[in-house]
Amino acid sequence: MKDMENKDNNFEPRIVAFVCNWCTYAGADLAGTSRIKYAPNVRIVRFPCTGRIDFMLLLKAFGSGADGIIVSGCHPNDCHYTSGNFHARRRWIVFRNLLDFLGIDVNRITFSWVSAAEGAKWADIVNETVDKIRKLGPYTEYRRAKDYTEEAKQYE
Amino acid sequence: MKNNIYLPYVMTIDRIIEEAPGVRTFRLKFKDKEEENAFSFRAGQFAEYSAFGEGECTFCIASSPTRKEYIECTFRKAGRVTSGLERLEEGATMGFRGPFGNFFPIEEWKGKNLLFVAGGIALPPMRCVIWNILDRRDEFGDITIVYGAKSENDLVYKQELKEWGERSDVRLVTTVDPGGETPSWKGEVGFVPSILEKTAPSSANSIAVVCGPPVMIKFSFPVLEKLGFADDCIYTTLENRMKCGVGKCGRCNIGKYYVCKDGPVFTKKQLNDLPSEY
Amino acid sequence: MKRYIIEKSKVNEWLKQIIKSTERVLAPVKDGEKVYFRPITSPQETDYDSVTTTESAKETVFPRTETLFRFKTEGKDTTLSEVSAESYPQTVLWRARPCDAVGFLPLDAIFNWDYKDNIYNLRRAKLTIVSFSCNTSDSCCFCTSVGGGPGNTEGTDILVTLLNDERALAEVVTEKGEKLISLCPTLFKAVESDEDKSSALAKISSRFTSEQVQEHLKNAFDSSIWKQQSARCIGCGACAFVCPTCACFDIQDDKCGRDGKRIRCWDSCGFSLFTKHTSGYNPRPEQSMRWRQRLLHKFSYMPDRIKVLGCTGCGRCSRACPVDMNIAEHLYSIANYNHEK
Amino acid sequence: MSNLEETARSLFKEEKVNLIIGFEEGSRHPRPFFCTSTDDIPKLILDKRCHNNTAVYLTKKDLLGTGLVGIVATLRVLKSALQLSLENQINEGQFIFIAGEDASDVQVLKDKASIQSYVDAHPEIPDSKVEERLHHIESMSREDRWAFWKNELSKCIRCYACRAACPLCYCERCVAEVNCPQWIDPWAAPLSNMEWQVNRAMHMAGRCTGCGACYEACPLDLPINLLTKELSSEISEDFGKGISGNVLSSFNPADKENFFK
Repeated sequence: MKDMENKDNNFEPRIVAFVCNWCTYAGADLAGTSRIKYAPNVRIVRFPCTGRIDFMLLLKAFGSGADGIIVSGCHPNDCHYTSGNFHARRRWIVFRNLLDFLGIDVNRITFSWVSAAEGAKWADIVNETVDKIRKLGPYTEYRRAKDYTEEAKQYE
Repeated sequence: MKNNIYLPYVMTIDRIIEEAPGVRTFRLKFKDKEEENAFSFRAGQFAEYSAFGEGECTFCIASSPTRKEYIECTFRKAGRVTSGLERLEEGATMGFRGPFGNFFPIEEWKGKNLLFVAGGIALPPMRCVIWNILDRRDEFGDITIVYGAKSENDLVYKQELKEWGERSDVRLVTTVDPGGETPSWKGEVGFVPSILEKTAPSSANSIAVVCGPPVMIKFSFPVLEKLGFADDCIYTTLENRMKCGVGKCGRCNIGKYYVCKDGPVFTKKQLNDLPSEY
Repeated sequence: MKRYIIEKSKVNEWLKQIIKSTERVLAPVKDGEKVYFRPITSPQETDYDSVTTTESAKETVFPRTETLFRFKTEGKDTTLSEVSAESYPQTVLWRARPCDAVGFLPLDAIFNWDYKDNIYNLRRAKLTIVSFSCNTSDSCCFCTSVGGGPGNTEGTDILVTLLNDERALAEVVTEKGEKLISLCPTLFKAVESDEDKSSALAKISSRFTSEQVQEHLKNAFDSSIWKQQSARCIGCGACAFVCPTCACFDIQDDKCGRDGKRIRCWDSCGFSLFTKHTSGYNPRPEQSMRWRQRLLHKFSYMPDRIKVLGCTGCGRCSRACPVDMNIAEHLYSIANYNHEK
Repeated sequence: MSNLEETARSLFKEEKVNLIIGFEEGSRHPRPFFCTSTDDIPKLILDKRCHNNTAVYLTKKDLLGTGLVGIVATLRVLKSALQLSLENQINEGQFIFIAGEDASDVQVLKDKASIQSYVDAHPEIPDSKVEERLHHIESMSREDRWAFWKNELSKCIRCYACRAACPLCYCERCVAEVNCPQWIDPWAAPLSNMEWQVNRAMHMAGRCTGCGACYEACPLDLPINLLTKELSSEISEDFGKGISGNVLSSFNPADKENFFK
């Protein structure tokens, strides 16, 4: 963890992907079985549906060391549960606005629709995200806010 | 006592016993031998147990102070910390801070008859006293234990109940709530206060100790009164929420008393003078 | 007690020396409409005009969030480590008010009445308080009703009173205070005679006495006044958190991977969850009971048990309350209420 | 049209209310007042200084008792009451609203429709100070916005006055107090304070009536009303002006975004 904090060439971004079981997870699986190579920086967390992905999970991921986040699910109208991704889309529209207003870097979060057939798109999304985060550097700014006020003051 | 009153002893879980659904007993041993040798406690005292990363919670010490080589605690999985404790396996380490609070004045009870009334998960604080007294059996008079739980399966310390039941010098009455019995159940069926009334132990030269959920205590007190127990001969333990255990955090404050310092053991006479915030 | 005179224009020079020689100097600093005790690096940052800071000075010894110890798990094993005593900074609290200084006495009592809280004591030992007498007050101040006053020296290390535009009186109460004087011995001139500082003090009339309140609270537990007073209370923790003597806390674990800290953070008896059991049973289920606990604890239980009143009359709770639960007003009505009815 | 005192008197006498929640003169500004008998009626006041959103008491069952309750209602109280009614937290007929901005001129509203038309007839003048601050923050760079909020929220002492003062924060168990799992760390630290405010704002999305009670309650004057305000304006921009209710529990297949890949 510590060695990743340096903003030098050795920085390997840590990406957490929150994906739905039915589309993006299957898409990522397809990318694997089709032997499409993509950046190994991503840890995939599978959910039954994008509608289940609580916004707090994103904040917790950043707080626990993620430098970038991918949220991905079924294309609109393709949700296994009919409307989970519509609910999710609304939530992300509102949430993204709020984060941006708070000055949290929304460029570190990639939102995408990846279907079970889009293995190549998944690989592209991951590669693009990793490249982008590599340029942005580690998200220490956010993690530093974890310190208690008193301790934080002593560091300054 | 340690210099930092919030720093726990690190304990190793030596044995885990499944008592009832969701209820476990941990047998704990000190990781540090020196700490073990310096440690002592008295029946009725409690401690703060912690699952590192989840937090601390309060239960009594369930083993007898006469058994020096280990400490036992019994808990039901209910909240965050107890869930964290439940995930621990034998050989794992956990925190232990104590002993705190006052204790049952067992020395004053010498030569007297003792009545123990307990419900559900509240047998552990009593078990500590019972073993303490059974280990010095000839110093005390008759011993009667009335213990009840929701169902047969919910009774804790089943092995020990059997052992106590087989002893000729202990009168054990176990009961389960109506509907909690199985066809093979040989004990009583009914709530603890009514079974206590039916058991009708003598109040002459006797001490009663009552532990259980607030509602059981509430209905047991009048029964004891009817049986002739004086208020200063009825003991109970209060279960107020605690965090620090050392009279600082303010949670267990009732009137000018702190349950963690002045309790958890109170006589009914003392409770009569306390604001009813327990 | 030793008394010195310092020229008013030289006070900043003295403060400069204190800043130079101390790890951390906390002084009131204006931030928008509010004033906070903050670390300062130059005397000019200090705000001398405010009656009190928005928050109390208790955070110097009892921070809102602090580490009790750290733990590290490896496999099934756990090792614990304590925070080193050196990490608590040597601190001077500059331009506290007499009510800030006297507020440390109840804290001392709470953290030491039985078990000794060493973390608190380490911080406390490293704290020197320089308070300034009040020349102004506001409608929420009631220190004189609870045994304090605008020129009270109790609990402080040095009390500075600005006598007039030229001279200030420094009353040095403790050894710690004497050390600060010795930083700039040339600035101070010892005075033998009693300096009359009363004309430089704010006039705060006493509305009741703490004895009156205590007497009335003896039989007030079942009084109807609690429900009446607390009806508008919305159950937040603002009063407790800005209070200089409220010391109730929570203990929590902050874990990140295999490492973690056990911390303590402020809590309030006004929150409904404060006493709630895991089973759902709550000995204090209603807001009126929690309001009663707050007042009884400060004005009855604490004096009974640890021989110190849990209120300094600083009035912060009244200023912070969103629904104007004015504590002085409530105490006044308690002192004039017939609880028998 | 009548004055407050007469109206209150007639409510006690003719409508048999047991309680009127209103305002009285306080020690520094008017404060909520529970008027339980005609003897207390002279204490009731109503004017521009009556800021508290007393709709917060409408969901406190132990305070209200079983009888009919009257409430002196400023515009913000009425708006909150409408939202509470939309969320099925209060019933029509449970309360009698004494609507008005000044004690000399109040009217009695009993049903939802009349409250709605009263609110429609009294459009709120946008608070220019709030708008100004919003624009100011929006115009900052992302880094400056982060620094601004980190600085503001690191002051937060987690007294939850914002939650307690909000009429729409009526949950019996708040997410801040759920500890299995512990979404929001309960101690005060810049990040956990921010997490708390993010949760508050998200749970208010589309529900906030913009009364500003959270900001007014905050003992440290943290501009937390800007968070919900910002969301409200974004929501009406994104999902249409007329949208009401909890935006996040509904959806429209035609919702537009521009950031999904």
